[in-house]
Amino acid sequence: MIDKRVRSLAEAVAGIRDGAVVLCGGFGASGQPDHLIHALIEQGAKDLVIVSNNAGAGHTGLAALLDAGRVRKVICSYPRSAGSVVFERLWAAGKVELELVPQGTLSERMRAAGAGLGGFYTPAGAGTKLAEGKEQRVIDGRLYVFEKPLKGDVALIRAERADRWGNLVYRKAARNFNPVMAMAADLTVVEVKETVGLGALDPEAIVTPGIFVDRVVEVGDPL
Amino acid sequence: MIDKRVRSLAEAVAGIRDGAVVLCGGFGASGQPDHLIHALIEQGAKDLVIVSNNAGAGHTGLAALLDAGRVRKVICSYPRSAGSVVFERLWAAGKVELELVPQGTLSERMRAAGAGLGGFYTPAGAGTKLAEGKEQRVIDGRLYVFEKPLKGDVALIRAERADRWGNLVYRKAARNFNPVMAMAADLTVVEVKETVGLGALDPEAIVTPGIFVDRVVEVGDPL
Amino acid sequence: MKPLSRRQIAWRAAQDVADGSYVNLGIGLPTLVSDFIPPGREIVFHSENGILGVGPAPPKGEEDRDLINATKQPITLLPGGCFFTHSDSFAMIRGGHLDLALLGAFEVSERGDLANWTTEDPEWPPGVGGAMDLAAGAREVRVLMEHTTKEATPRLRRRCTYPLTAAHVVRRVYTNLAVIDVTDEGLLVREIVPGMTLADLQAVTEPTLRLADDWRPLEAPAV
Amino acid sequence: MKPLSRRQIAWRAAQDVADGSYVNLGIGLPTLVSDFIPPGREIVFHSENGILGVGPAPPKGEEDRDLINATKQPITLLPGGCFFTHSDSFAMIRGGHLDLALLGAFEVSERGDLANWTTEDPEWPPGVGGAMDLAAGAREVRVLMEHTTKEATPRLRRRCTYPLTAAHVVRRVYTNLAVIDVTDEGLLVREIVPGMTLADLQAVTEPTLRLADDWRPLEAPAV
Repeated sequence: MIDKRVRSLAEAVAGIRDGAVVLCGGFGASGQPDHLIHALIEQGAKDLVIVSNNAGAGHTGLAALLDAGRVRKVICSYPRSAGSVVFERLWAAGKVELELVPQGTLSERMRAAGAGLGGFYTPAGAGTKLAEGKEQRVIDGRLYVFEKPLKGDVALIRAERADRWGNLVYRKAARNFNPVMAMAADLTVVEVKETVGLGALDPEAIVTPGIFVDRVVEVGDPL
Repeated sequence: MIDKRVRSLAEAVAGIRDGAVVLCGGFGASGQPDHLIHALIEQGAKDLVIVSNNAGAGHTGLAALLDAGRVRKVICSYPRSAGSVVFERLWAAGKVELELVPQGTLSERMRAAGAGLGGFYTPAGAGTKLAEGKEQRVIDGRLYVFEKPLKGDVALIRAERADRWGNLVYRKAARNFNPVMAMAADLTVVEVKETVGLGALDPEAIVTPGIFVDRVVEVGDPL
Repeated sequence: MKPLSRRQIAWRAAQDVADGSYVNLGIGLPTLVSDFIPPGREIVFHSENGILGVGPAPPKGEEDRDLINATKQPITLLPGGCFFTHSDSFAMIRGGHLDLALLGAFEVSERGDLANWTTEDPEWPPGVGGAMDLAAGAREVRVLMEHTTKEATPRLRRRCTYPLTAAHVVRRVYTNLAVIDVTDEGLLVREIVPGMTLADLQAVTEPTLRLADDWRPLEAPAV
Repeated sequence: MKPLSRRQIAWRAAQDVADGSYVNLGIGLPTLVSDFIPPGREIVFHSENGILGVGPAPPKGEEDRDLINATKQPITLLPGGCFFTHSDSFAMIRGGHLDLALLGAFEVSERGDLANWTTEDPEWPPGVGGAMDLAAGAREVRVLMEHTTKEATPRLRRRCTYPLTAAHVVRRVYTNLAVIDVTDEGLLVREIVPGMTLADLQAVTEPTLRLADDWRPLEAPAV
């Protein structure tokens, strides 16, 4: 019997260790798993490496996690957002490390981890400062930079609906990084608006097959 | 105004040149664009390179194209199928070339072409005869083989429904290679069971966004 | 001495498939395994053509050309099952998301090397399908095969005589005569059909066999 | 001499967007372009967070947190629009499927080099977002920017002073003073605001400008 539903947010984030690489879904606030992030703050893990497109805004979600001093490093494409203040302050003070990755490379590095590939060549960033120290290669007349897989110890993601097998559908553009992160972590934890019965999701419209999911917690609307 | 619908199969396959690399969707008969393939036989292009998972069965579809002597080379993972006879005969007689590619590598090479990547490292086939002559590399203690993008001049695919923007949904496991081939060709031609009005397809359940599609022809049921 | 039938080999392999696991069944003999999963276990079967949740064969007359497994036989979809593209299917395979792949083989070596894609017959085209991806990517690979060829040549070899699918991947082999584990110290016989001695088994096996201390008779019901 | 307003720069760029094209609008100034597409043209706007078919901003009070553009402003979805993952979104971008990317910039060089991701300000974290992917992958890249900084420093440079986003990619630049093409022979002024001479424009531009034989006045309606 497969039942990936857990009963509490505490159970959902149990076992996340200090120093863990945590993939956090969302593009800005949309699709960001704020319930899980706040549960992670409660849970207490520290020295975290956060992989996310942005680095939080205001004082909730990732910004709250940063503000609580739990994050050693952020790997993202765009740390600034409208209303972001915490990351800027910590970064300028040298209190958090930043690895800046082009957005498509960020997504593709996680896909490579999830898909069992050893790395890939992308034209994005080739020849620029962000490619310094990386292997670069001309393939069929064009310059590419070699990028390695980026795997998470944990992925925290948000979806709209899930069944007990962990099949997921998303809401509009809240999909964004969530499906690729689900593939790319040893432990994938999902907060969902609601859970539904097995077979209730259209098999042709499931976006994340349950094979990529470990824990599902029902939380209702976003924070 | 965007309207990718064309009125005839002849119009759908117009302009495919001798020597073209033609990606053909389907896994066995499921999702194979037989209407388009038969139109291609009518159209007359020859010396074709066919990329498909299988190499046809019986005497329709790819088998008919092969039988008509139009195919110089087949790039596939598994040329034999239940009921396949034509490819075996031509291959044993030295009349068609075979490039055998592991199924996941076949799919991934096309995805790389469609996604603008210069190539990738896969563990599948590393150290085997199929990796001979290819770059191999140990990454994080594991042996990988470098595989390059595989781009089509044309993709012939089958979907269930399309709108005039070329958005596509598929039927059950007939999806298979069709979406990745749609991404990977200069000209993507789709046969569909039916066309529907713009906005009739659920924006969260569209599998192939129209940006990957050039021509749509309504043909009803498969041959 | 009574060798197992092909269906009994599949039955025996099915007994070891853990509840809740994600399993790919290779073409041929392994596809029979799903018929023999012990009641009460919920297994999610993966088919390389883009299906999770493969169910039993449909009743005669209810076959659907778009519901087929890797062998292209008709199947059904269980509630909770879903469809996805070949890209995603092989991301699951290569990315280590499958708990188990049960594969057929021409030969297995005492080091766990697998040969199952070509006999280098000049009259018969080779076919690799998803075998190299499965062998490289599944968390565990087990093989189902007849202990010898029709000509009584051992299929368990010191070194494979056919080109490899992958090196060092097979962990357990189910044959019509025995259940054998591949260990760092070579082949270890776990089960052997009643009436057969280790010496009898050794006579049809190339590498040296050892008998497990806790070996048992290999018995299967009439299935 | 009357420089264009920011909205007028966007208006001018919008006039050149061809009917039926797939277009990505970078964050900031370029996002205004969609407001000024001439009637009768059907353009599919792409947003990096996984949307094709971006429509106008919603009426006040009807904003949806899961319908946002790259700048994280509220948008709507047109009929025919759809949602997809970041992986697919950047496959579109890098894979050459977008006809046009309209981007903002800090600087553009006379060779078409683009700098728009960092000013290397130690107090202000850099952000690359999707800029390097768009610059590398879109079929055509055009830039919208003020002709000079607030301190009257030219943004059109012989060589960019800031780290590059990509080399040799910008084909046309729309500023508040001129429309300028990047050609193999350097910068070619196509349009210039009435009352300004080439010498006036040259005075606020670092590289040498040439005036096109068929140059026109740069005029925009009040928008």
